[in-house]
Amino acid sequence: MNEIGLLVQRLLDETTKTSVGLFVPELVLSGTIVAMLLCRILPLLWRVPAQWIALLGAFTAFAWTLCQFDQLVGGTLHATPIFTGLLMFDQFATFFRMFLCLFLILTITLTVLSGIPDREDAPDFYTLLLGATLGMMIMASANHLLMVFLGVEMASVPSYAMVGFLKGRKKSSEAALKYVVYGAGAAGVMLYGISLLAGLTGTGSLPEIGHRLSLIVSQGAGISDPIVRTIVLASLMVLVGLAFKLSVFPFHFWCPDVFEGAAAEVAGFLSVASKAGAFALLVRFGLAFSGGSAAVSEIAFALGIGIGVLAAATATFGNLSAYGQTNIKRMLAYSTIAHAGYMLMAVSALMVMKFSKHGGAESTAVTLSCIEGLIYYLFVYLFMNLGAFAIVALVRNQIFSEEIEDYNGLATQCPLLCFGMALCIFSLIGLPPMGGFFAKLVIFASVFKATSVHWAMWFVLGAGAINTVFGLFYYIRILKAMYLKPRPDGARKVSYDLMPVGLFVLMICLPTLGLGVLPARFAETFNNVASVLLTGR
Amino acid sequence: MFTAETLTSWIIFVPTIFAFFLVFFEKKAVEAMRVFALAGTVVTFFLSLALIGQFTVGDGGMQGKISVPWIASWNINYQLGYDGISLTLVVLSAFVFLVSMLASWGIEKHVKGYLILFLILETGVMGVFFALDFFLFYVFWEVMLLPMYFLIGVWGGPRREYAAIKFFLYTLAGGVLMLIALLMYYFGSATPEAMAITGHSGGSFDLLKLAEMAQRGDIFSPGLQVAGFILLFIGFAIKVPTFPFHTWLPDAHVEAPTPISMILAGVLLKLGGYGIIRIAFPLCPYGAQVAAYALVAIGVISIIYGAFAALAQTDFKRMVAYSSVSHMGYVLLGIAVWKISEVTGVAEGRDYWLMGMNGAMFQMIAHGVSSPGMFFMVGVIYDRVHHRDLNQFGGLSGLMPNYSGMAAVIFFAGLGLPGLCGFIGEVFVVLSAWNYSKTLAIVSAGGVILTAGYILWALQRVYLGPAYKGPHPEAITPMTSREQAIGWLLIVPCFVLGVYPNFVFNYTNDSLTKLVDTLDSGYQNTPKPNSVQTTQK
Amino acid sequence: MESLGNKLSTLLAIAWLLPLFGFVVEVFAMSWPNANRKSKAAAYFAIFCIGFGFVCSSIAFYEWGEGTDWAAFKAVDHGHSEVANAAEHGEHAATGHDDHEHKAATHETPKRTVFSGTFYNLAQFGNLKLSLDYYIDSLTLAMFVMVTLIATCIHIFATGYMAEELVDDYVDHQVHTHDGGHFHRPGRFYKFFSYMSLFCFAMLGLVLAGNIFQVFIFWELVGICSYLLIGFYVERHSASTAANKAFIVNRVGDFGFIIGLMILWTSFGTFSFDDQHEVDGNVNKVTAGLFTMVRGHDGHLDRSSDGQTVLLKNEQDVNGEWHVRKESDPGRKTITYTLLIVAGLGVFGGCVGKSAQFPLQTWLPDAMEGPTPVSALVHSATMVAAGVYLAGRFYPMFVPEVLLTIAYVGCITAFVGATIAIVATDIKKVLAYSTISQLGYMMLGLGVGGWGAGLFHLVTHACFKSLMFLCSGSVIAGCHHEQEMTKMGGLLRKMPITALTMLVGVMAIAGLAIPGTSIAFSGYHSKDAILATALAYTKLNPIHFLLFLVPLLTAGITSFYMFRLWFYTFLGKPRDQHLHEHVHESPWEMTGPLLLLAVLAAGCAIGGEDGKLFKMLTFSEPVGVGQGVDGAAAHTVSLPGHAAIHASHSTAGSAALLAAFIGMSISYLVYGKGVINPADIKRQAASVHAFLANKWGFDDLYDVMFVKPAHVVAKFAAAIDKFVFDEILHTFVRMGIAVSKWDRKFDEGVIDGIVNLMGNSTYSLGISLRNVQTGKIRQYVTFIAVSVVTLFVLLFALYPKG
Amino acid sequence: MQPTPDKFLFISAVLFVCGVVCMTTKRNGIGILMGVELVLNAANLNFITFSRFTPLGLDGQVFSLFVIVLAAAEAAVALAIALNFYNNHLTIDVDRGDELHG
Repeated sequence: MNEIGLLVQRLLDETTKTSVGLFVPELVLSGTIVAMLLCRILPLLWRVPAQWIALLGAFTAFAWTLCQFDQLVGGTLHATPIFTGLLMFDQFATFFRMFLCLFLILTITLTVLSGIPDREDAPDFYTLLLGATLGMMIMASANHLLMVFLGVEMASVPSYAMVGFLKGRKKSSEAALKYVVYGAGAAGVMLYGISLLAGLTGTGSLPEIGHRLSLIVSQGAGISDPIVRTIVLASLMVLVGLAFKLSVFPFHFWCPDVFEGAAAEVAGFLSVASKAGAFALLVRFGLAFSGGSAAVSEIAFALGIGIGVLAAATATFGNLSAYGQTNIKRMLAYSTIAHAGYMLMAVSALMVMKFSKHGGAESTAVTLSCIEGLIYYLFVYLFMNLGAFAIVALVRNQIFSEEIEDYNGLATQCPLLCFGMALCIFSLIGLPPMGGFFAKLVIFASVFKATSVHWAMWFVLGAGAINTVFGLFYYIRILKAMYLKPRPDGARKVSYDLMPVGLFVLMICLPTLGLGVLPARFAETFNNVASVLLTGR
Repeated sequence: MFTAETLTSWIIFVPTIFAFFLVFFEKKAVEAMRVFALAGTVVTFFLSLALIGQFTVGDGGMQGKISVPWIASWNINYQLGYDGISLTLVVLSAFVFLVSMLASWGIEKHVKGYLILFLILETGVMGVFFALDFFLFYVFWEVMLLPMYFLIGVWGGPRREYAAIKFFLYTLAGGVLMLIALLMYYFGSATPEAMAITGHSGGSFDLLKLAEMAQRGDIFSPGLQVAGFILLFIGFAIKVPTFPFHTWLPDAHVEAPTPISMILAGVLLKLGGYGIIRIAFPLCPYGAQVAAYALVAIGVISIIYGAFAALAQTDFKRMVAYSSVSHMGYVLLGIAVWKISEVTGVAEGRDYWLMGMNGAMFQMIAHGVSSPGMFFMVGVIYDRVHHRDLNQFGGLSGLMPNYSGMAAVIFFAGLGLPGLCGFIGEVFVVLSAWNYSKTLAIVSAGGVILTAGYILWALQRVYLGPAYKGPHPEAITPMTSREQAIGWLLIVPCFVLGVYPNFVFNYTNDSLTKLVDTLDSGYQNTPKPNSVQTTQK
Repeated sequence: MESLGNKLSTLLAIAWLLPLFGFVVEVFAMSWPNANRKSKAAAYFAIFCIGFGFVCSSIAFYEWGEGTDWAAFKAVDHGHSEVANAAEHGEHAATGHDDHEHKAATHETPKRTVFSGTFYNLAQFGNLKLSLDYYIDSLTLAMFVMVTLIATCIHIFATGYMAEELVDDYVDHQVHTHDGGHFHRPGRFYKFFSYMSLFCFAMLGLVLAGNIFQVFIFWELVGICSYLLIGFYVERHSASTAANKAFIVNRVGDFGFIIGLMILWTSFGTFSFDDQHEVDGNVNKVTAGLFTMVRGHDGHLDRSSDGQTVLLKNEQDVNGEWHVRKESDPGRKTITYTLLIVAGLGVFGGCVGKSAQFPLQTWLPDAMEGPTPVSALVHSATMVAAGVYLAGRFYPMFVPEVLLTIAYVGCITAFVGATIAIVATDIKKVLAYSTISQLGYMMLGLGVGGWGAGLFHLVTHACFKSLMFLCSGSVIAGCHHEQEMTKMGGLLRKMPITALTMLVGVMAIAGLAIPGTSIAFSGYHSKDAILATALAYTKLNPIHFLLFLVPLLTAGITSFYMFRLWFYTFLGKPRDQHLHEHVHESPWEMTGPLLLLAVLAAGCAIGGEDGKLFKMLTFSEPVGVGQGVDGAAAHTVSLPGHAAIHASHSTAGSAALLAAFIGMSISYLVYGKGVINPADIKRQAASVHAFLANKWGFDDLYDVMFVKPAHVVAKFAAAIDKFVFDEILHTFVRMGIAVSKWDRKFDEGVIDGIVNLMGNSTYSLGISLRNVQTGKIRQYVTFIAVSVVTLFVLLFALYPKG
Repeated sequence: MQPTPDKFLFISAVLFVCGVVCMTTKRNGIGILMGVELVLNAANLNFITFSRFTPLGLDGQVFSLFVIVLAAAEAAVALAIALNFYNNHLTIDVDRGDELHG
């Protein structure tokens, strides 16, 4: 009894003194959700617009994460597992939480400007939005298989609803249904994988999986060992859940349909935020294999190669499929698939370098640059992809169309929007001096380095390079429509307010340039994040 | 303020500064904007002249070097500098931009956008010539791509979209190859041996240091050098362009507006040659030597093939475009006539190679003057009668005597008439070729007949004869004073360079001598694959 | 004494550059918006420039004579004096324009006669140096005087001939506009004289050139002047076509020239004729020129023991003698004998083009489209003779095999040209073919070893041919631009001065003389010299007997057709009465030059081989020519020396004279007296006539052999671009459609965007990938399950073993 | 008979496969959601089994509790979406949702 009491006491101590304090941003978001729901209930507060509450909450959460990150970097705070090791509080997680909060702010601002949820629906919409973000933040800090599943589901379930938010639209409801069915299926598979993995290793804690696995596998168990096979299968099934979130080939099918059906704002949110969370999770899951025996490393190495091949396939598939599209949202959906492919290459290089037999000081440096590249890419991707979707949304409000051919000659009427779009597209293509280029360079560089470990990485690198050219074809079509084609007679006039809208567009799009011209500071920070994650320093 | 160290940056960024201020001009103030942009090019040109003043003749090395850390974690520096090779090309470019700006008065559509892009293009070009950091070089290289795409695509002729995309695609594909080479060298220079040269751990993008490593021979393996050379060469050959990478050129030239054609021919093609001299050769002396025969052959094929293709054209501008292919073939030929002794690996007839290099440089400068001139002359008549069918001209010498006289001089310069600039480059290159290969030298000498053929035939069809045969005869008016000024600006250097070639050689010879010696020793120091085998036996 | 070189080079440079100045001034004056088209100022200025050039040349000639104590005229044994000369080549140095000269330590006497130096450096790469040099010897001076004198005459003539251009509205009767009228344009008097000035500049530069590269530079420049002047009547399609033809055919020759240059440059490392002096600090560095390297001091060719390699003399000992370096010396230079032959043939190729030798002679007759003074200056007296001049200048580099080729080419040319001239009816065409034929003579003379003879003929021919062209110009002007001899006749009385001066020219070219006396026209002397050399040559090499017989026959033919021309034009009854009535004698500015040139044509060669002109020329004869070459030892042809040639003189002279008289007589019988009706002969030998009138079919042959194939190849090259590189992708698009059976309409905009092979194939792949995205949610879910299983299987199949 | 984990696992695997097959074959939206429930419960069964037989212990049971809760939430959202789909298409046959493809 006493022991249990002590245990409970320690648990409470740990929770209240450490964990909750570090968990404040998530709590703030939860509080905001509650506040918004309260507004609905209390007639007195009906007048308070939900978006401002949401913005306030998002800002607070962002500021808090920013402080946490600053303190982590400054050494005032230290990385520590929280909630008995269910979550991990470290630079990596905090960075992603900060990232997500920032993104949340930008998305809310965008929806305010484009007015996608009407007054009636606003509290519901922002509740879902904040809820999904909450789930993603948990994904980013997940340190336990339970949290993995929980995070994925918490991020997914509100997303399903958001996709179907345009209630009267056939496409929207279809998209939502597809998303929910596909998502639920993928989640089921993932959960089954988690159950097997947790059961076989006897633990749900990610950092322990490596050790536990090596206990099982090291006893001379070869490839034909059923347990090894089961472990690989289970890992694959877990990865399927993540692949669904990342829309990795061949688990990407939901993506174009859902993006086309959903509002551009939602699509933008899904394309960036859920990817960020999923990548954070993927890295953590991949690193869970570390610390094990050589045999475990070998499994992880094979998984890394497999991920690399999938990455190449994803990038290629995404780019090629985008060719024939006429709907810009659908095209951008394929584009996000392709970009997931590029980012996945970084994860692949990370796994390959981390788990190669010839590891050394140099390979550590490379793994650092893998994660650095991934984070950098995500960071740039935030701006360039959100920028593209935001402009699609803003233009849609004017011309009521998302077909590329309706963009013809737009540059003459709204030069600023088109300029922003051009910046985003150049960045998406990966042309210097845009941020997309530097991000791609870092990733390619790490893949290049990984080629010395396994020949298959040459294939991955080649695919990456050639896809840069492939991508040009369809991105340029948007530019071509906007700049080179004449505006047809009788087309709708486009007008927008320069002050909030124009400023917002510049605010999102100019960083794509800034991140390419002055990458040093960011690259350093990201490198620091990576090194804490990988080496604990 | 204007020391040699800062002048380089000024020259690069003055056009951008002017472009930035252009943003604030009233849309209607077309004339003011033109004058302002012209002022930008004039200032740049005078700054480049000031750079000549700072130049120390007789020093073959880099001068006015400046190096500021940019992305420290990658050892990327903002590193600029110039030697005789870049200096001459910078002055040429500044000049061509100035002249093209004058020729841009006829642009009526979206003047502001045009001028801004035009000036940004100049920044990109200057940056490429000054960059001594491979990464920086690459960034500027791609920066040029964007404005060029729009300049062709928005302000071009009927098939401008096709031409613009073709141009974009070819160049981007070349850029991707270059990017891979860039990574190869970055990681190739991360060896402990290389640290003695770089003075820091990790790879290097410093072109000078990379060249130094290549000269040492033992750092970059022969395999790396060959692979790197092929990648780099294709990347640059697309820009030159040489057979068989030339098909973007006729389309781009024909569709681009006149001033942009002038820049394409006068400046952008030179970047390819410059890249080969500055990067492809110094970084992979072994690869360059192994590929020398192929290069010379490609050069010769370009000469002959371009001339034949020009002979068959009926479109005046297309003919001029193909003449560029032919003329730029000499550049490649001159650069590559590197004959070695089979036994010792020492350059045989080094002076002839040096002469070829100088000839190639001169050919670039000369072509940079004559080819814009030719395009301008085509543009003058196109502006009047709006067609370019060679068979529908005639009799212009009677209708526009001054114009015809100027055109004749420019075309004779292209034909390689002594006393005009085209002669020196062509003849020097051809004279140097015999030392390398008799057969190829003879074939290249055959180019003189074909060149005379297509130019004279075109002159006859356009300028000679009794009467103009095509549409809009009423529109044929004498040259305006602005056009005459441009004509004179282009003609005078034709004469000056043709009579006093030391104008160029004074600056290039020392640098090229150094380059040739560096390459020579670089090749000798590189362990040859077969000699390694023999020692093993 | 030391400054003589500088003085000469300055004088000649003035003579050379003045016309350039004239050109520039005239061009600007022409472009001036308010230029007065009726002023003759341009002509006067041009005449001043070239006339002053003549004065300078004459002064230079005089100075040279004084400076050398008129050694040229005193010299008895050319071969001997030449050895002394050659030794002195080395001493003179003048780098750039500075007056700095270097005293040679040893040789003060005998006096120097050859002066060379550098105007300025074009470029220097390591040890390779390219510069603008000068090389002045008696040949240079003779050419300068000749060119400036004749050019002055022709300029003066042209002020009269071109006077009709002095209008604001010139009507070109040969050009018809599409509405049926004649073509109107402003007069182009200025333009004509500016081009002429430019040409003079280029031609003088060519003569003055001190290295073969510089020769090439001016070679091209005279070519472009020729192009401009032939195409002077730009409205006439025939004129512009002829101009193109002239330039392009010349470029074919230049193709050979460039190959020759490449070989020389690569093997010798220098282009300079003479040794080059360079001051490096206090050290006076001397590098061997081309001639020195090949021939050394005694004209001997050093060959390796197997005869395959020629050893080059590029080491100078303390006495100034040049030697071959030792085998171990890294500076030792050699060239294979074959390569030396090829180099010689290459340079000669350039001469073939420029001097309209077989097989590139076809451009010259067409070049008569230019105004007549142009034909006189450019296409008879100077530019076309530049080929011969170069062959003479470059003589030391030619080995006997090359000379043999030159001889045969000259021989064939002489014959072909002469035969075609028989049937030509256009007065200028006759003269043009005659020029071709005479140029062939000169080449023949050089080829058979008669260095002096060939160049002798060059000078005399320049005098009488320019005279004849000017006469024909006078006739044409008098006949209102009628050039067909079939419409002339009986002009003697209408234009006596023209007719008589023409007769002088005709007799000169026919080579008439009074047997037994030394009174002879200039043509006799020079032709006699050539034939004598040819005879001596065939004596030494009997197998090449044609080299004497054909020219002899040609001499007869020449006499025949030249008198035919004269009889046709000036004697008999007028064939076109209307034309005849309007004929008038030309004004004084045209007849004046005629008279002057007539005097020259008759008397410039007075004294023959003992005359001043010949002595003057042969004073510069390359070393060793005088001795001849005994080819038996080296299994090659032999060349006659002076003595052998001298022995053949009387025989050859009489034979030539005989042939000339026979030709003249037949001509008189047929055309003068009308004993035989030429029409009958034409009928009798219709096929021969057709063949000759068709110019031996060269034009058609070249058209089929070169022009058409070139266009076919060109079209092919363009088509490759259009149909291979660009079309590959379209094929791929089509294949993509067929393979994927995608029945959806292809979006035009999309296809536009996809431009190359890769683009298209990937595009079609991308399109077919859309098939995968069926939109069926159940299939998507199935994919999840299937993919997991597939990935699982694949992972194990490819699991890294070990 | 001593219960062994493999029997439970086998049953769970059968459940899983049934669930997947149900998801892929049913055209009715509700049917598909039932398939999802089967899959999730297969996993739950696994958790319980492992909780009983392996060091996973109570964690497994906590896992399954969370899963049940989440499944309920997910089902609620899914049903709402299905209802929305019905409102727009007047059917819940998922094959009728075919506007988005390509």
